[in-house]
Formats: sequence, C-alpha cells, structure tokens
Amino acid sequence: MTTDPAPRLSRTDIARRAALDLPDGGIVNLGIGIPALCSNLLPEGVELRYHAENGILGFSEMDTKLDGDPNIMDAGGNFPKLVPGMAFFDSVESFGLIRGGHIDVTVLGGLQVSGKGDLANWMIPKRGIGSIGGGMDLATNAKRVIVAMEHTTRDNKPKIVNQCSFPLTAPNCVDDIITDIAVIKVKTQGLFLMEAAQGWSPEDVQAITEPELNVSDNFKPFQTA
Amino acid sequence: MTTDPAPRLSRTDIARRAALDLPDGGIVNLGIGIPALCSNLLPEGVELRYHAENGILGFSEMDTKLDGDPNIMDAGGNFPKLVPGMAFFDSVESFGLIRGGHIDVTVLGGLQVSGKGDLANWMIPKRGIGSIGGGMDLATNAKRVIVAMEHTTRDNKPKIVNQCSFPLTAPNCVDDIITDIAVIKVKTQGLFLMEAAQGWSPEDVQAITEPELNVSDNFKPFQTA
Amino acid sequence: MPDNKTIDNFKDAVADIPNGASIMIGGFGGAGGQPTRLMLALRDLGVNDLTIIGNVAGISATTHYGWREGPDDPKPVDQGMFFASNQASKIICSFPVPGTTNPLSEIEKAWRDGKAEVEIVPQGTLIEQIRAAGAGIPAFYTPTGVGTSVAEGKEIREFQGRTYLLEQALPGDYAFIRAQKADTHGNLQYVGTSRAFGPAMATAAKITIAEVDEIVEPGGIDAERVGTLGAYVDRIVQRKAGDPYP
Amino acid sequence: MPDNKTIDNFKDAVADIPNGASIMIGGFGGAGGQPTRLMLALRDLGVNDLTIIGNVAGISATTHYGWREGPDDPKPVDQGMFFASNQASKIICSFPVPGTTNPLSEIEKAWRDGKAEVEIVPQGTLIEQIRAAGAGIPAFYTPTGVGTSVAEGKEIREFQGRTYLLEQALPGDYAFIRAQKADTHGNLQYVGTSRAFGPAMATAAKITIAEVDEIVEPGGIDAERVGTLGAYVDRIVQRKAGDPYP
Repeated sequence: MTTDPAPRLSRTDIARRAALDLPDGGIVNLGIGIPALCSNLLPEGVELRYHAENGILGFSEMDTKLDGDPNIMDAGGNFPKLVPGMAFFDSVESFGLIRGGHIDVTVLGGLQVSGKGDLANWMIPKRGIGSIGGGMDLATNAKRVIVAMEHTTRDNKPKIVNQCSFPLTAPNCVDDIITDIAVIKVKTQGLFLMEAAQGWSPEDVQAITEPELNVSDNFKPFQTA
Repeated sequence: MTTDPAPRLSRTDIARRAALDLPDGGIVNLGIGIPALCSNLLPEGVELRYHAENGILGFSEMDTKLDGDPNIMDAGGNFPKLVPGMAFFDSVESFGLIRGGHIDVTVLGGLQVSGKGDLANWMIPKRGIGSIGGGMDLATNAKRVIVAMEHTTRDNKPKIVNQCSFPLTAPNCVDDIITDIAVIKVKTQGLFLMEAAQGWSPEDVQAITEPELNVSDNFKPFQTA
Repeated sequence: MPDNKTIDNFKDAVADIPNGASIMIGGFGGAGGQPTRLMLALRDLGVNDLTIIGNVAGISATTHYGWREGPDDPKPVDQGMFFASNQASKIICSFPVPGTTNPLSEIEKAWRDGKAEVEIVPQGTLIEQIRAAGAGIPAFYTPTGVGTSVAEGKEIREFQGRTYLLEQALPGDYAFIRAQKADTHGNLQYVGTSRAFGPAMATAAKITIAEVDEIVEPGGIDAERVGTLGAYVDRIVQRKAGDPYP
Repeated sequence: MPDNKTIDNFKDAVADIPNGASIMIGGFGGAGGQPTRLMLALRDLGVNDLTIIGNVAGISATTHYGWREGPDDPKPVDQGMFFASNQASKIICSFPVPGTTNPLSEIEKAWRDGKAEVEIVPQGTLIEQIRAAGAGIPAFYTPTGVGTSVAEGKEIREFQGRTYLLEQALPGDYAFIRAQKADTHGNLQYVGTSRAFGPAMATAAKITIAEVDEIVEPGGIDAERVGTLGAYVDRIVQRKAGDPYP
C-alpha cells in the first residue's frame, strides 16, 4: 500500500469544489451525503434554485433546527428556509421535472464510477438490498451529473474503476467526478484529469485510479474559489 | 315513407328523459347539443357534479348570460354558476379523470349507433373533416355512456343501424340510447326496447330501427319523472 | 443573482421564431386562456410554414365559441389567423370543425383548398402526448381511439385483457401560454378554467413564453398556487392595462 | 342531495380491508404527509398478507428520518409496523434501506428472515406507475433504469435514438392519504411538501381514505386550492385536535 504524497481534502472541501460548478440561477438537485453539503458552501453572489424530489423547487438554504415543520422538508428530511419564489408540488410533477430533463445539474454521491461514466451508488452487493430513491431518475435525466465522493474506499481501493462491480444506477451518465484529491471530466474519449489537490501529481492520482487518466491541457491545482 | 303513428318528442323531452338516468351525487359529463340541455332539467332534489373537459368539476347549473367570465367556462363555452365544492384543474388532470374511468355517466350526442353499441358522432363523411374533442375519451372510458339523439335523420333514415357507416367514436361503448320516440338498452345479447313514446308501439319503433329490437319484460311508456 | 425573465413587449418576445417552427398555443379554445397578444405578434412577425398545436382550434372567429358577447367585447380571434395569412401549413388539434350550420372556419377553408394539413387527435390523447413530451415519456398506451380511424398505422397491444394504442410524445419548439400572474422567475398563476393545455405545453416546448396580466416579484405568488413552475418558463410579457382582449 | 364522505373514526374507516389487500400509503416518507392514524388502525385491525406500496419505507423508526426531533415529539412510526407484526408479506417502494451506520429496519429484518418480499423501484417510475393506474394508462416507456438491474425481464425499445424501458401501471386496493383539510365531498387540500405520493395514489386505488386535520363544508376549500378531487376520495376521517403525531 502506497503512502499519500499529501493530505486528502475533507468532505466539506469536496462539496465546496462541487459548489463552484453550480451555475448561478440554475436548478440543482443535491443527493444525500457530501452533495447535500454544497448548499451552504456556494460562492458569494451565486443563487441557486434547489429542487428536492418530495416536491419543492426554489429553496436556497437549509435550516439546521431539528424541530421544523414536517410538512416543509427536503428529500433528505431537512428543513429548507422559506424564500420568495418557491413552489410546492406533488411527486408526479417532481419527477416530470427530473425525467423531462429540466434539472440543470445534479450532484450525487458515488460508490463506483467507471471510465465510461457509469455510476453505481445504490447498493452494496454484500448487503443484497438497497435504496434507489430518486437517484436513477436524476442520474439518467439531469442535464449534467456531478459525482462528489472520496477517491477511494476506506482500504484505499479505487472507486473510479474500469468496470463497476456494484449494481449500476445508470450507465454512461456522469459528466464530472470531484473527489478528495482530484477533479476529473468524463468525455467520450476517456477520463481527463482537470485538477489535483495540493501535493498530488497526476501520477499520484493515477496510482489509485483504475482507468487511464488523460491529463488535461488545462490541468491546474484544485480550485477553491 | 311511413307516417308517424304519433308525435315525436322534443329535444328538451329527450334531455329530460336522459336526466332521469343521472345518479344523485354522480360525476357527469354532458356533450354538446341535446346532452347539454340535461343540466337544467334534473328531477327535484337530484344534485350532480358536472365535469367539463376544460378543467372544472362540481358545477351544477349553467348561467344563461352572454358576458360571463371567460376564465370560468365549461367545454361548450357556457358559463357555469359557481357552487361550493367546485375545483379547477388543467387538461392533464381532466383527462386523467376521464380515461381513468372516474366519470360515472356521460351523455353524448350521436350520428349513428350500431346494434353492438358502436357510436359514431364526430364526422359526417361527406364533409371529410370533423371534431373529435373529448368525445372519444368519454365514450371509451366513462362508466356509463348514454346517447341522446333523434331516432332518425331528417329524411327518416335510421340512426340506429346494423353497422355504422360513419367513422366511429368508439366501438361497443354505448349503454343506453334515448331518442325522441324510445329508450333502448344495449346489452351483449342485443338491443332491448325499454320504453316508447305515447302512441308508439314496439313495431312502430322497429320500423325505423335497423337492428332487431327485443322488447324488454319491463317495457313501459316513456318516463317523464 | 436571480434572473428576471421579463421581456418588454410582445414583438421582442417572439422575434426569434423561425420559419417552420412548431408553436403550441395554450388554453382550451376561446378567450379564456388564449395568449392572444403573443398570437398577434407572431402573425405580425410574418414567418411561415408553421405547425400550430392547439386544442379547440380556429372556430371562435366564426362561431363566437368561448368568447363573451357583451356589447363592448371585441370580435373573437383564434388560430385561424395563421391560416388566413398563409403562415401555417399544419395544425394538430382536437376540435377544428364547428357544426354544419356555422360558417366555414379559416382552417377548414385552408384544408379544403389543399393549403393546410389538419391532424385531428382525441383531446385526452393530445394533452397526454404533450404532457409526455415534457415529462420524459417517449410513448404510452391509451384505450382511446382503439377501433377507430385514430388507430390506423399505430401499434395495438393488450394489457390485462383490454386493447390499447401506442401514442408518442408531442414536443413543440415554442409554447405560448396565457396566465393571470407571473413572478420574475417565471412562476405562473392561473385562474379558473383558463389553464387547460397551458401547464403541460409549458413543459413540452423548447422555449415557453407567457403572456400575463401582471408581473410581480418572487413571493408575489403563493408557493401553494404556482400552476406552472418557473423552471419551464423562458420569457414573460405583461399585457397593457385595459387591453380589450380578455 | 350532496353526499358526506365523513367516517366517524379510523377504526371504522379501515374495517372492510381484507387479508391480501394492497395498501398504498401516501406522503413521501417521514412524518409530513404520512397517514399515521390510518396506519395504526390497520395494524390494530390485524389482517395479514398485505402488500404495502409506499416511497421511502420503514426507515424512520430507526433513523428518525423525516420526523421532528423536538423534546416533546413522539417516537417515529412507519410502514415497518406491518412487518414487525407479520401483517405484510411484500413492499413495493423506492427507499427501504438506510445507510450502513443505521440499525436495521423492520422491513430489512423481515427481508433477511425470508418473511417479506421487497421490490425496489426507481422513485420516478413508481410515482408514474401509480399515476398511470389512475389515469387509464396501462403502460409507458421511461429512460430510467435502462442498463441496470431494474430493466431485467422488461421490454426495451428505442424512440428517436434513445433507449427506454416499458413499465406498467400500478393500481392499489386501498390508498391511505394524509391531507390538512377536506370538505365533505372529499376534496382535499395539502400543505407544503406533504402531498408527494398522495394525489396520485388517490386516483389509483379502488378505495381512497383520507386522514385530515379538519373537515369543512363544501366551499371551505378554495376551488383553486383543491389538490385532490373529491371524485377520487371515498372516505374522510378527522384526527383529534392535539394529536401528538404530526
């Protein structure tokens, strides 16, 4: 087992980097886990319209209280702050919005991503049962799919793999992968390393990534703002 | 050409008879023409929830004014009186209600009805063009379809025929036919003459009806209340 | 930075519509819910080879269908204007022909003259096709139209012993929607029966343009009363106060 | 004569539910929109071999998902109650399993013990299947699930160059719906995100029962704010004031 050349970034850092890619004024759906952290880490002046599967569009910040109104929640069970211009609707409308391709960006967690952009994030095979939720609809139909996850498993095995061994959420759906050491773009020609964390060379990232990484002509340090 | 044994009833009489078949508290959609007349001819104490295709449920009476609010109309372009318990909705919901089988009774006009209950009411072939509107959805999916029409064409040709020569609205959909001389039930075994207008014998009705009529065991005069 | 989808006038709102575009026109037919000012602006733009998608289509001008008839009310206008001006070559609709005792509509005239194709679709199928296009459903089965001319050339299939037709999604290039209120994010609020085909069309078109009586700041529409999400609306235009058209 | 769909208490409202029935449970998962009193009445009825249809299912009791955590708030209850009591043999849902760090839910326990079948469906497909059942659509195509285990055994078909799955309508015997207000005709009004699966389920079940905070006379719900039409609702039951469950 190799040693890391430099510290890996935190989950908050991953979310902060993902938040940089969210377009001002865009309609965005954040998955649970690291993606959910994005909502409070947006760059100054950027305002998003968050969508949650349970039938809400237009919120921009979460409340941290634990005793909010259970009739006004997001899909993760958190309490959004009410903002002007919000709307409530039922699940038919909510998934019409998703499946119809009206979500600009979704940020999802990942268990595995393949070199072709296949995503697996809903079931660990040895458990034999899992939760699909809205993830398959989002991964299949959002205009842009960003996966925000740790680069490897806890025992340092690659999560960016040649072929997913876990059940797929959707094939060929991921546009960008943001991890605790790298930012990688998925193109038809393969994976392109766009950024790496401080102290990590492209070779260091490649060492814990299964598919071959092409180093982008615009390769640069991990962006923070 | 035979002579009528007695006067035929008026369009209003047809509508009044059809109105007798509308179940108290039921959800009813009335087509244009004779069917639309039913709404102001209900028996005392009966209250219906009318549905119109353009997205309104629960009205019970029409206003006769010509300068009502164009944002509150029925599908025929008339102005319903506002009543408590009404609801407005869009056309997706409106046809979900129809196609999903949630309309108790529809009363439709007819150009031809066959002995099997096929209905043709949307196009006269020699015109070559016609209007389907909500008729096909209603005829195909309402729990009960009543056709209210004159018994014959203006030149006394049967409109109840062995086989419709006009384009069908829906095959095998009609439950009851109410005309200006008769009430006829469509069963899998054939047509059953239930009622005839004053002065009209079963033979008189049969003379201007193509398919064979079975005279019901409960045959009686045309009901008016 | 919140965007503001307001366009200053109807002319600018339709200015990019090219020849050959498909235009969905909301409402049901009649004045309530008809985006009349957007329609007039499109007519004035003068593009051609348009496909119009609507429900009740082109019968108001000759029959007064769905229009008030008070002494001060204007003469009805409808989708027939695009056929009278030879701008439209096709209409997809459910109800383009009035009863035999009415004068011919502009659409029927154009059809008789071989200048326009008229595709007549059952109303429930038409709205479901539009809804499907906006909701990512490419095709669905419906019982309506089985055993009729509507089924010609279409796949027939049985489910649980009943027979159904396969119908496909119907998207549009532009949707013209009439609503009573918009906020600057494009959320729309409708009144009464005026919504009809509007909400589904807003989801199904590449560009949705809303004609409204009033534009308010976000929050000016109750979150429980949004009939069309701003996510579906690209441009909003406010009508002039006192417009004689409803 | 207008009907009044009010039932006096929850016990009577569910009394006719037989063994083997399929029960749709509205809301999204969590307290908001969950018809908790109807669920408790069904548990007390003691029927078995039930199929439960819901969305997020059975994870609140162990994870507190979707429930307030104020000092006076009750312990969460969820669909797991029917599996703990061995009344349910199957669940159709989208989200029955919480993260690995959470205790096992009653549903996962029943599944591990081979006592319950768990069918996991993408959320958008599940709600569309339910909507289809209520809207007379026997089957539809969706892109979601193509190339995954969800597609196993299902028809695959291309439309306009993209691949889709055929999914079928999902009706239910009973639907339990939670709303904030009902009128005596059964029209329902919802608040916030509590509606979720409720409106579609109301259309898709043979018998729809609504649990509400308040029952009003017709007219007590604005005609523009009816979230579920009375046409779909068979029974309404009012909760006791001050019920500790949300």
